[in-house]
Amino acid sequence: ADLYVPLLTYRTGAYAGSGIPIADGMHDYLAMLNERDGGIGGVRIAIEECETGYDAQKGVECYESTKGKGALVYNPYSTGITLQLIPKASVDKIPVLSMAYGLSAAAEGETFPWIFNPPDTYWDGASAIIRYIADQEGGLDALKGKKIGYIYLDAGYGREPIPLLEQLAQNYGYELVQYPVPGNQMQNQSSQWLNVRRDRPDYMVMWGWGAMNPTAVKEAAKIRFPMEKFIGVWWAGGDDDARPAGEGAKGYKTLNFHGVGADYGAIQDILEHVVKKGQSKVASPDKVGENLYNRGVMNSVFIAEAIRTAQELTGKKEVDAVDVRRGFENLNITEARLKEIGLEGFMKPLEITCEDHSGHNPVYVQQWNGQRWEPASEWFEPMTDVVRPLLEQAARDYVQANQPWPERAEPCG
Amino acid sequence: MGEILYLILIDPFVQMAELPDFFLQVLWEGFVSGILYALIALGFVLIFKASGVFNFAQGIMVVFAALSLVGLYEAGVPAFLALALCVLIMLGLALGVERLVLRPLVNQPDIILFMATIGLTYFLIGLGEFIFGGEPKVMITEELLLPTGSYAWEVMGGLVIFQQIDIAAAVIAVVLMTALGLFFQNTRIGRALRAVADDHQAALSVGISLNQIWAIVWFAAGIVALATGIMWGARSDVSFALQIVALKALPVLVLGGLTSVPGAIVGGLIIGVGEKIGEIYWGSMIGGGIEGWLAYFIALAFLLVRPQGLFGERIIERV
Amino acid sequence: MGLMTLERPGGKRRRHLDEVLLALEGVSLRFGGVNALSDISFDIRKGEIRAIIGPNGAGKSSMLNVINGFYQPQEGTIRWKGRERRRMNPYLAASTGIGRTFQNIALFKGMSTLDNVMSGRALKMRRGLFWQLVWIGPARREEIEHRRRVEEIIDFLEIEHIRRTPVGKLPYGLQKRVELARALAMEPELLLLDEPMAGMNLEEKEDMARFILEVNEQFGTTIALIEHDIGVVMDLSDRIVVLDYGRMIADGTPQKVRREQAVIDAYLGVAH
Amino acid sequence: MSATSASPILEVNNIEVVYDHVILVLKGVSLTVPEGGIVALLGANGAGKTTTLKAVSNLLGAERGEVTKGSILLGGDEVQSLDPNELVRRGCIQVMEGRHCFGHLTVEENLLTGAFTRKDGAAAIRADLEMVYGYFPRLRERRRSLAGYTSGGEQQMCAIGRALMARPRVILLDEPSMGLAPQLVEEIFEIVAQLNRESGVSLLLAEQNTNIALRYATYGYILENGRVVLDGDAASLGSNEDVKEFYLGMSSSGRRSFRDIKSYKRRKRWL
Amino acid sequence: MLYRETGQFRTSYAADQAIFPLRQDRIGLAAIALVAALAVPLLADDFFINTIMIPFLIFALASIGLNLLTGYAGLLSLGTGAFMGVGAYACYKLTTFFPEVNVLLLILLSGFFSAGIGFVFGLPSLRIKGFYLAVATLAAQFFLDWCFNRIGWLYNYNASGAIEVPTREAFGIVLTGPTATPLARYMAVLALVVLMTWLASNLVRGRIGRSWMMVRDMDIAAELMGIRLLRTKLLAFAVSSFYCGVAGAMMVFLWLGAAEASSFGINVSFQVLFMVIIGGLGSLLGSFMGAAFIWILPIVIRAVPATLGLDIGAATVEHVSFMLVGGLIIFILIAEPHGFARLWQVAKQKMRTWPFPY
Ligand SMILES: Nc1ncnc2c1ncn2[C@@H]1O[C@H](COP(=O)(O)OP(=O)(O)OP(=O)(O)O)[C@@H](O)[C@H]1O
Ligand SMILES: Nc1ncnc2c1ncn2[C@@H]1O[C@H](COP(=O)(O)OP(=O)(O)OP(=O)(O)O)[C@@H](O)[C@H]1O
Ligand SMILES: [Mg+2]
Ligand SMILES: [Mg+2]
Repeated sequence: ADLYVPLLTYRTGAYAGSGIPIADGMHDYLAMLNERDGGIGGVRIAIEECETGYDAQKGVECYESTKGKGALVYNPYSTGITLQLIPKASVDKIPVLSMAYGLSAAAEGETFPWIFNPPDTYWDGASAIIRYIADQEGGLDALKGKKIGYIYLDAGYGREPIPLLEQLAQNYGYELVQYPVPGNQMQNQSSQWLNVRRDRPDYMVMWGWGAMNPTAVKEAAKIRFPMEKFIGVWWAGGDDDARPAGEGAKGYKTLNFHGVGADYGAIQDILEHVVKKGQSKVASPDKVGENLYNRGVMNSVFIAEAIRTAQELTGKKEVDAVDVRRGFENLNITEARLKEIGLEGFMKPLEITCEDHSGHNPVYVQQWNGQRWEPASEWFEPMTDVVRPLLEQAARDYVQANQPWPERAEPCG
Repeated sequence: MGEILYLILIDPFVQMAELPDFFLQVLWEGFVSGILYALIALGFVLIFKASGVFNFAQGIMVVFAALSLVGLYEAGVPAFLALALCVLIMLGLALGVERLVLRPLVNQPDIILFMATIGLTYFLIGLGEFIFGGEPKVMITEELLLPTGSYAWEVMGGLVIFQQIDIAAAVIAVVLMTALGLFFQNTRIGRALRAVADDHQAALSVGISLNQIWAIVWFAAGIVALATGIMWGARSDVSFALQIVALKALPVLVLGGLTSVPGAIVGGLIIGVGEKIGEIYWGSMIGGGIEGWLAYFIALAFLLVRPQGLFGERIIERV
Repeated sequence: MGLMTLERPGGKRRRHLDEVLLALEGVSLRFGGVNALSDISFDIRKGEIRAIIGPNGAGKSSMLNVINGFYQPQEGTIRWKGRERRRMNPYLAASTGIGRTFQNIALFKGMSTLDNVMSGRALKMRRGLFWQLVWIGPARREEIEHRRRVEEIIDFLEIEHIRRTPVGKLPYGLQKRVELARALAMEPELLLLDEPMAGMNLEEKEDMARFILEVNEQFGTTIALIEHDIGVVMDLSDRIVVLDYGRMIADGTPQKVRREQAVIDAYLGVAH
Repeated sequence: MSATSASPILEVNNIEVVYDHVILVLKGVSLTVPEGGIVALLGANGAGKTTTLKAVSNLLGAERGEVTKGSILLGGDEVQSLDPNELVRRGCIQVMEGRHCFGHLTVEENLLTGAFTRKDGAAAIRADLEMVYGYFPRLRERRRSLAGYTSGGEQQMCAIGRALMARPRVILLDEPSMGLAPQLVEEIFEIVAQLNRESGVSLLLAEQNTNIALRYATYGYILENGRVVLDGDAASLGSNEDVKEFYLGMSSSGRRSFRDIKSYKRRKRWL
Repeated sequence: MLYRETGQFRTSYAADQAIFPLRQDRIGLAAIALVAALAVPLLADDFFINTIMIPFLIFALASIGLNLLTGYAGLLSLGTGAFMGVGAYACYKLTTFFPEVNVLLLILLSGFFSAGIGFVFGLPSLRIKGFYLAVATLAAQFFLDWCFNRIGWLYNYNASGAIEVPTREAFGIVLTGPTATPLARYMAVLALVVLMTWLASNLVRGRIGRSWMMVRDMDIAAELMGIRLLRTKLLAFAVSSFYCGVAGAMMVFLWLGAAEASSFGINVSFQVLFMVIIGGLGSLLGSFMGAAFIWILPIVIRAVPATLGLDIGAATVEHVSFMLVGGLIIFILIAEPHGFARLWQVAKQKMRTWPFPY
């Protein structure tokens, strides 16, 4: 049989703006593997998209309706859906790949053997932003007395980093001011930004998604907030998030952990094998290589590499979900491998271990120049030393709250 | 305890006094959002007044109108021609809705018609995404010769910033509302509208053509939706998320009274300014983000005093 | 059902005409500029049929509304069963035995005739939420018991055939009859009827008159009746109040009222 | 005199009406209203008078009823498929049973909506308004109050006045006397007769007050259970024994008192 | 004359008041019971149970809740989602405090919390009516939504703000949490829904149900007949919210397994309202039919292209399904504004007179 990979995507609803490029990227890379290599290890990939509309109920419905077909891995692309799937994963024995979203604590492989969230957790992201700000100001000590505003989508996603930001505020003596944006107010943020104007924070950090992002960028420009001091998480970095604000968005920064642009061998292959043949849904070829598109590609790279690793480990070509989980746990994407798959320089090498399903991998800051994203910093590490103990604690709390939580039964390796 | 009282009762006013320029800015922002709410509410009012139909689809009509405009433009149609075509599209929509949805549902209870408009909402969402895709689009503000800059006014030791587009929105809103208000007030048509809203069957019996009346108001509501879409689109972007904003028009609507055009304006301003002030000066005490429901509570407070809203028609209770 | 007519002794009904059941004193009711009632005083005695007549807009319906507490008069007092009240309230009125029908039919349109009549028993049924939920046992027993009474009323008013029909679909005349049934189900001491015969033809009016008389005689129910059919009013009522523009212009027996010039001018047009 | 002597303005041929797709209410009703005639439609509660009138003015659709058979001709043209407003434009207007005033409009606004289809200018409309106020002085007093707050009789006047404002050729009157003081009932019929005499307005009148209806009508139909059971000119109907007994309340001994009905009825039942 | 009632006499008022006085109805009901309790568990696969049956039953219960309020008492509510949320969060807290207690009991108990909240938000209903009241319930919707987001205590200060269902059992069978089998959850849901439907049907045919309908049809007349409006309306709010609350608790505990505030958003409120209206206001049977239609139709639509082997993108299917659902809703309302329940009645009426049209 084929390698069946369901993709939970959303091309409709209020979050479609962010969902579409990701869905395209995910789909196109896998499709390209089929076209160029005939699949993975010679077995074709059966790709099926299931529309969730970023809605947890529909997400679960998608999960239920596809899991029976031998799904190898799930990418929910929604923190809400991820949370629903986490307990199911170990029962149904299908791994969940929540790439840089979802439950931060899921990085604890001992507790969550079926969940993977490489390359970074939200807490890594938050700590990286603080580290970046400190660099700008001349060191962690300079954070003392600074005011950092945090504007976020008032849902699980946006609230996840708060404990870490508060912890760091304690450690380094900055003041954290929170600006929640309710989901139904995404396009109507003038109050939040009025507050920002009054509070005059030195930096603004944003955890936004969907229509929240472009609105925030516009509002920031409107109150004349210095854009180079406005830093978003990697999900707030879509090209369509910055573009609508025009000139005003110039200088806006976000984190990233992969390259943008189409100048990578694999992306060129996508253009050639998929987009040109009209098998892609992208609105125009220019969209290929945009930030969130590449994010989708990276997600599919993980899937493909995990499957390949599983094939190597088990020696069979037609792997099942349990094998793919092993593949993920032994995932090791080296420089050499990146080169092989035509993504040299696209991302940093990455390794997943049984203990650490995320990896605290390096990130960099990119900046909007009015047309496209440009790197604005070197790659740097998040504050692993702070994040790690918090993750462990959170995992313990999770287990505590969800007694009886199954002990890890899967052997390592 | 005393401290809490101080925080609730005194401190916010101290803050207002301390930063008067900022307070002015808050008022202005409240005013602008109020105007924008009022625009959406206006669309509701038109239709409610004319048929007693609570048109839930107004929000999606806003999105649909804006999307068509941008969509046409992106397809290469010049901006103003696209605008004109959009007007035609809204006309077609009005005629279609009248013919296919309203006409067969004459004289049905309000809630059934309300439901039908929710059905219409679903349909339009599907159709809109089918045609235009789900990606957000950028409003063609400049192409429509709408101003985009801002004025900064130095006052009281600070700065108040006025976006030109907001000023334009206010002007357009006022013009639209006055025009519609005049048209529908005390004219033959205006009377007929209210008659229809009261009793479909009796209206039919005196020779009022429901079909014609409904086509007119839905078209008017479509035009309002187009204007609203342009203004909201210029503020954020044009995407389906905008329809959520339309829910904000509901408290505005009931506060002003479901049947009153001036009520839509006054309600909009009260809610716009009220929720801004509430959010900025009180909201942070309980964690912020209270705008989502504050408007409803403001409306509720008014309703408890006047159950028909500020300018709504009296609810007739007789036996 | 014990409604078999007793032969009326000498054509005279037994009355306690001396006992005042309800008395209005100096009642005035205004709506903005409209004086619906000005300084009205009259009484209703136990067991009588009291008619209220007057031209359109005279304030007759408003009077009934004052009596059962739907309108609050600005001035005046109401004495109900010997207790003086500044104002009545609807619940109190209903629970102490005032039932009524309405000019613009106020039936519960979505319910069947049977349910409408049962709804008249609402105040008499006592079982609480718990028993209602369980149903089996006390609640059902209570329901059946009241159902029996209601069926009697339905038989009496001859509306068996429409028991299950949603009342909204009934023709006008039958709706009026159902309304009467509903009011009777309340077993009121004082029954207020607002134009019970509007929209009926003669035969139906005769039926209605028969029902009213039987209710009055068999249950001893006191009746206050608004009606524009002068024949009916003159034949049925013991005493008549005449209103005009909110003022009371006459009060007395039919024989007396029909001869008063003020009444003829304001209402009757010609002497009846 | 028979109904066919003048050319008919309104003809109903053998119509059948079904509500909700299942309830058959009219089972083949035919009637004719001659130009300038007054025709009364009599019958017990539920006989189908209202339904017949609504079928003519095409208001059944709003109640999920439909004419499944037969035809309706207004001035010689088939009108079943016309919109109600088109009918009004052609001069056929209905006064609905149960008043149906626009509660949130003032009395005067209510009257003005009646003139909605008219195109003959504000002055003519004003004049007619005055005419209506002339007929119903009570309405003039209450012109500024919301119709929903007026008394039942005032609403009835309002509904009739509203129909007159359309300057119709045919009026379908459904129970005009309902809830009106006796004096006013006379007046209304007077007004109607006057309109009929002076402007040649034709009338189809569903009325329970048989007495007065037959006094003013030229021709009458008696409806029973959705069928016409008796028709004839007013005089002959008025002298029919059954009609006399059941609709006019006259027995050989003259008018009987409502008080005596009881025993009378009982007797009738025993028979 | 397939559906004949002749020959079936009701000899007592009690028999006349039975829920299903006709033999044909009773046979039909027995057949449905048999299918639900035996055929489904034996024949259906996990997908069918998890994705169709369980949510269908849960939404049917929520629809019954809303129907009690909107269909019977005539009070329009757009806050159903939030009231379901109250039940869910209450149940979550209860399981935290009383991990050992039978989880089905806790689910039922949590209904009382939403009943309380419903009661509070019902208070304005004395003065505010119709669509104006709908806005009051929207206030509840958005305010409660905000509470679910902002009050950390409700979700045990979970960093992600979600509630995750722990493993709990009743009568020694694991019913909640990831290890509970779909079948066990289905049977639990079925039992609760049947029980509560039965209670609701008792309620609506007795005094209380009648007083609701009185208030719905004409509140002034009801008042003049001695109904105390506030009490009656509040009772409707409380009972309705109870049902919604239990449905919400079941939704999280017996179906989804985890939820966050957005699971109880305004969309859920609309969805349930749809079910009620399409099914038929004031009909319990209609609630089931409406729930079935609104829940299952999109799933079927989504499944159609795949089964036909058509390769239409997931997004396109979604768009088309939106259009179809919207269009069908309008179509059904036009065909029969009183919903499936009335359609069913008319069908029965036709069967009664069959083969004659009237
Ligand atoms: N709630 C109200 N608000 C304003 N005016 C009212 C109200 N109720 C009654 N009125 C006015 O009071 C007057 C008396 O009305 P009422 O209904 O008592 O008359 P009625 O004697 O019953 O007349 P009819 O025989 O026509 O029914 C009328 O002029 C009416 O318009
Ligand atoms: N909307 C409806 N749906 C179903 N049946 C209806 C509907 N309207 C009327 N009917 C039925 O049609 C029959 C005729 O009613 P109609 O109202 O025409 O009688 P009517 O002669 O006008 O009586 P009344 O003198 O009481 O006004 C009645 O049996 C009634 O129950
Ligand atoms: Mg009256
Ligand atoms: Mg009639």
